Amino acid sequence: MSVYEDLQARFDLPEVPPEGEPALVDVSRHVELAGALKDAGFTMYVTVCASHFPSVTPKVKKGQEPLPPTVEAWEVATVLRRPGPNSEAFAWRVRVERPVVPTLYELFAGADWQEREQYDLVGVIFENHPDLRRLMMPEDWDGHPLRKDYAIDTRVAPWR
Amino acid sequence: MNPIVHALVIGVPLLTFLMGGAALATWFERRFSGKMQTRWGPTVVGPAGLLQPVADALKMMQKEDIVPRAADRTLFNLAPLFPPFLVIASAAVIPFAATIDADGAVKATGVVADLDIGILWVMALAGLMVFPIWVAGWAANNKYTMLSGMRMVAQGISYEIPMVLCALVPVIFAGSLSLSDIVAYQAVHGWNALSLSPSAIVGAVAALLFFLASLAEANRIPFDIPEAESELIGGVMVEYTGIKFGIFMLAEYLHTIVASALTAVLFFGGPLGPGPAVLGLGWMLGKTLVLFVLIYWIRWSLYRFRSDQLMDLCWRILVPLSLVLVMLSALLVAGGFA
Amino acid sequence: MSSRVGLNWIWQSAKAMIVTGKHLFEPRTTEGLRPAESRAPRYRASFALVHNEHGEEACIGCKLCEKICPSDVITVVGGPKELSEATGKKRGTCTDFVLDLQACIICELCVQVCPVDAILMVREQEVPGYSREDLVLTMDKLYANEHDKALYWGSGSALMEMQNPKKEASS
Amino acid sequence: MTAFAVIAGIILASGLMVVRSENLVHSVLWLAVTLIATAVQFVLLNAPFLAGMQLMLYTGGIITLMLFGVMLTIRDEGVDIPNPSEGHLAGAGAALAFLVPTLYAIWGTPDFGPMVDPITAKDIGSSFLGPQLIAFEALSVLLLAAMIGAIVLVRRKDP
Amino acid sequence: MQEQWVSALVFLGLAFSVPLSMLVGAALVRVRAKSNLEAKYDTYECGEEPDGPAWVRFHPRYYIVALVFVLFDVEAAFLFPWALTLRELGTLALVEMFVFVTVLLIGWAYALRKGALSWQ
Amino acid sequence: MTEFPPRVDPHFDIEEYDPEADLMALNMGPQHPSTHGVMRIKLFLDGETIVKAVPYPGYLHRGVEKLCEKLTYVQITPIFDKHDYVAPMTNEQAINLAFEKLLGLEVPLRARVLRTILAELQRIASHLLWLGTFTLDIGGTIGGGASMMMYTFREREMILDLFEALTGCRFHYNTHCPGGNRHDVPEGWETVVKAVLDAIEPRFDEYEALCDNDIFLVRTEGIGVLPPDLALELGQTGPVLRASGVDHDLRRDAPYHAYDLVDVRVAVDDGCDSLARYKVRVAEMRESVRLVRLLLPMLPQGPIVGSKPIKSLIQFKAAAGQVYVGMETPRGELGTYLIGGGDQRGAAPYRCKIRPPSLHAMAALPYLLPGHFLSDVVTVLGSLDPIMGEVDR
Repeated sequence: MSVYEDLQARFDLPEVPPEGEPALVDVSRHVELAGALKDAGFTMYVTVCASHFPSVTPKVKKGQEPLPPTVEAWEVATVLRRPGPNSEAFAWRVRVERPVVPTLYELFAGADWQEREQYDLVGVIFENHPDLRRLMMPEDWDGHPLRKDYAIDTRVAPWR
Repeated sequence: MNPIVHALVIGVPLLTFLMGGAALATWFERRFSGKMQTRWGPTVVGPAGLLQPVADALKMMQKEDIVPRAADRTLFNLAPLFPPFLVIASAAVIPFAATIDADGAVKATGVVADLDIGILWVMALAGLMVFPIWVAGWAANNKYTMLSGMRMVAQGISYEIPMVLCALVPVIFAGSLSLSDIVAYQAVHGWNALSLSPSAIVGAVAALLFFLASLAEANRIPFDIPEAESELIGGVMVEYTGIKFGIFMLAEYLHTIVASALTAVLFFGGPLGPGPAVLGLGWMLGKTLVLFVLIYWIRWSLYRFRSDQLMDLCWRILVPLSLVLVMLSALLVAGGFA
Repeated sequence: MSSRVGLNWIWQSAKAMIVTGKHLFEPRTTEGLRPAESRAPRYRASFALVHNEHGEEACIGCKLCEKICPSDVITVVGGPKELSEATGKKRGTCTDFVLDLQACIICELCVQVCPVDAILMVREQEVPGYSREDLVLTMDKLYANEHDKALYWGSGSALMEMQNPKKEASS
Repeated sequence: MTAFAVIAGIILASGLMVVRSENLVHSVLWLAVTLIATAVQFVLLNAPFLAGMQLMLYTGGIITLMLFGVMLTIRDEGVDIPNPSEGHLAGAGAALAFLVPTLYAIWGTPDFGPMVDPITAKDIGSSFLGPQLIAFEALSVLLLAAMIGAIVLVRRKDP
Repeated sequence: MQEQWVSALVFLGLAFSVPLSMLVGAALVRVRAKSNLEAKYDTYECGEEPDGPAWVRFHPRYYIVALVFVLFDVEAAFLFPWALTLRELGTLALVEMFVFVTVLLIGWAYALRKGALSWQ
Repeated sequence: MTEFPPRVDPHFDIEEYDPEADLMALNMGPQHPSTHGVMRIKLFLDGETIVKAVPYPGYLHRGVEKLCEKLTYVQITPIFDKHDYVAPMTNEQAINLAFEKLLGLEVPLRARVLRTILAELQRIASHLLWLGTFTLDIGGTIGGGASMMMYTFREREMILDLFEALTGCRFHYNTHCPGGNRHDVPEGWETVVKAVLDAIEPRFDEYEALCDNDIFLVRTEGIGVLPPDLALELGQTGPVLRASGVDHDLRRDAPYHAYDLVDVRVAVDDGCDSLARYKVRVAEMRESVRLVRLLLPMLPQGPIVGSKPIKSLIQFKAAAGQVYVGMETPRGELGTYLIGGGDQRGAAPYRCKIRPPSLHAMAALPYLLPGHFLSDVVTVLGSLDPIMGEVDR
């Protein structure tokens, strides 16, 4: 039985993951899933990717009812890997409407810097992280640059 | 001869030799390392880049003098005066030429001041050498210079022990502290480190250790921990600009020349060699040159130790080994082998 | 675990010194700034705007290169459509073309997309200048480069052909 | 005699600066000047070996020890904080109290006349291995004790 | 005797004139900045503001090394006169010095065992 | 099984350290000769022993991930040359692998084999530069280290010449595009490659002669010990992971390009220290030479681009989808987490998260440095081989 099948029952994962697309997991099971994967041999912490989905009002075609704007959301995708021959990566993501996600630091020490980076750039707060400071940007920087609503002043290069 | 005239007649050429040698040493090092690394080195200024040291000196003279705000101004400005002074001064007792007396005995000459405590003079001045450098490091009030200065003193004093002890070996053989007496002894009994007598084995090992210890005193790779630029950036010279920085560099290059000359005198017969005594100066310069090239060859081939390994090597191996050498040479003398 | 320093490093050092000593007698490999002739034929360094086979300025001001440039260094001002004397057809023109070499990353994408092979790369680097303006390639400089500097092998269509070769007997 | 007086003046002046300096490191460096000047004095007194020893042991060794001692003891504030000497009167009194017996001893010593033969290292060696042998060997034990004591005292407690 | 020392003293003066003349010469020809930025006189710490003073308390191991050095230096000081008298006194000097050195080597071994000389 | 020291707590409160000791807070970097770029490590020193090390990356942050959201798939490849400026070739390949998976593009075999050869050549070049700078850190810029650096750079130049002959550039090639390569092999290139390999291979023995030295051994052995479990947790990949005794290499374990055609011998060392990392990298260089020799005759005829050649800004479009693709670059697994459907009507990624192996390597510093000396900082840092352009992006 593959790891995916084993976890599918426990974590309500979709039947077959869409091609390459990581499964969506409820945020309450986030840490649990990571722990289960670690026990199943996925001991290498590969990456975490937070992304921001701002609230957008869908375009309305003529004759259709105006749709309500989408809810602002954050997705945090985590990738783990089983090292060794026939290595396999496992990715899943959690979707939250408030940018708060539990940290994986207790399980994977490498989450320390990776989550700091995501906090810095996207502004997702990782709960119980021991040292959630900015990693890339200066400490007094305003805002989180990778948010979609982060304003970029101009496209003109400063030396022009 | 009037001692003042004597000092000037020999001292001024010696000084010229040392300064010119140090200037050439910078050129030589860059050409030599360039050749070793399959690149060119300086080629632009003068024929084969020979005027590069002059250009460097002029450049350093022109640079603005910056004293950091936090520094101890007086000591910061005074410290560069001493390293070259001490190095040059220690060359005062080194004989550079030889003559043959009326009774056929070889006598070393070409020495500014043939003190009877010659070796002690060199060792004492070498021991003082660490202070200006420490003061430079302390006065800059910079963490890197401070660490470098502390390392410098720790290394300098540690390696002074094996250096002094190894210098004792020719002293024991010759029964005199004067360098010209040591040369005279070698004229009779063969070179301390290179002859057929049994004492040469002890002498050779002592020469090796002495050479290593002088490398350490001169802060050359593999012992250039105080100046380890990959971690401490520029050693004690971090905050120095212009000619003050240049003076420290000058002292380093002078140190290699003096160390080679001293090793040549103590262990390799100094101005002795086949041929008439007139050639003594040539022999001395030749031996110095060989040792000098060796220093640079070592420098561009080896990596550097870490500070703790440096101390470890000194205290765990070099100090007891040199003590054993001293005892062995004493045994040889008492047994009539030397 | 950690080994300690012994005296045997003296012998090992001799070995290292033999290696460095050997290099004393090897030829020196460092060269000065390499002339373009010794460079590979594909070497690319700077840009030129060229004339087409009819002797007209080849650029038609279509702004494809301006759009694809990842670092936004190209500014094209398109001109009015003119009647070409050679072919007798209407074609676009370009009134101004500025390429700011300071931020250029020499990615070749502008050459790749040019439909009329108007922009090419040259195999000689621009001479460093004293002001920022010296490295801004204006239209004049770009057309001067066509004659002053050695053009490289490729053009938009040459690159296309390399990437999409005529059907051959595939193995 | 002139040289002697000049050097003596340097010794006194630098000795005073040792006490007067508000910076510990400066004090130590002034002390180094004092010790070097003393070495020159030994040369003038025809004892070059002692001069060499003075340079090697005192200036080379003891000053290092003191510098490291200073670097070991100063606290966060650094050494640039003024550290003026206190109790000038008491100090002067103590110095005087030391001066009186010294002067007495100097006057009580018979005049040897001018020194002609320099004291060579050889003389010192023969006297060590001859008449002063017991003291010499006892010295080695003293050095041993000093080393062990220093190591025991200075070592930071094992965590 | 004294003559040699006079020569040495003259040479000391010569030696001292070298760095002195370099400093003085540089002071005459060097560039002086017209305007001064405050930052130029900052202490260098890799481009960051220095965090805490450089003059801090140092580790005692430096002190131990200095102490051991002084002891060995004293020993070397005694070895010098001994080395000169060795030829005259012969075996007696040898034995006496062996005792002296052995006692010191015990101290060295003690220092080594206690780790006073290792940097760790 | 070797005993490893207990894991260091990177968030150790410095106030709790021995109050008797005076700690010196020393900034190493950003302007420092051996931090491999602009990085700052704040060190708390007790004497010369490091008690705590706090790295501050970000001095070279150029916002590439934000840039990727604005640029299209066509434009991103040349931008990606710039983060790992030591191994740009593999960077391009890594991002294009992700694009191809997201866009569903097929890569023809010729391009795959060519990419494999380029990746292996780039690995040699990158490791050569690493060896030069590593020994430079240990041996000094004025010393034996510099000699070694000159030698390795000489050989690296040969490989860059090969790249120049192929792509026209020595550094920032832009030779890959989604679905294949842009430059085909010039005539006679294979023979030149063979000649260069023949010239380089005997040099490895020379490097080993220079490094087979007690000074090098004591400087590296037992320095920066990274236990395998910690290495995995921290996400170490590449030579750093393999030097910690984990037998993992994506080239063999999850083949991409044409690695399934050859048998990759993975170099593993149980030493876990800086010396092991040196050994693994030298072994990898030899292995890469072997692989290139194997692959050169395998280069088939055929097209080098699967899709149509680039002709427009918005040639490739993906409406949605999320993929993660990792690739073994000289420094380890360079992964890309890509979300499709961004600007320009889907021609730009919505979010492009780059997983730089160097950032993970840097994250190991707070674990590796405490307990070592100041001099070991450069050894440990050098052995991890971080490229700051890649760390900060």
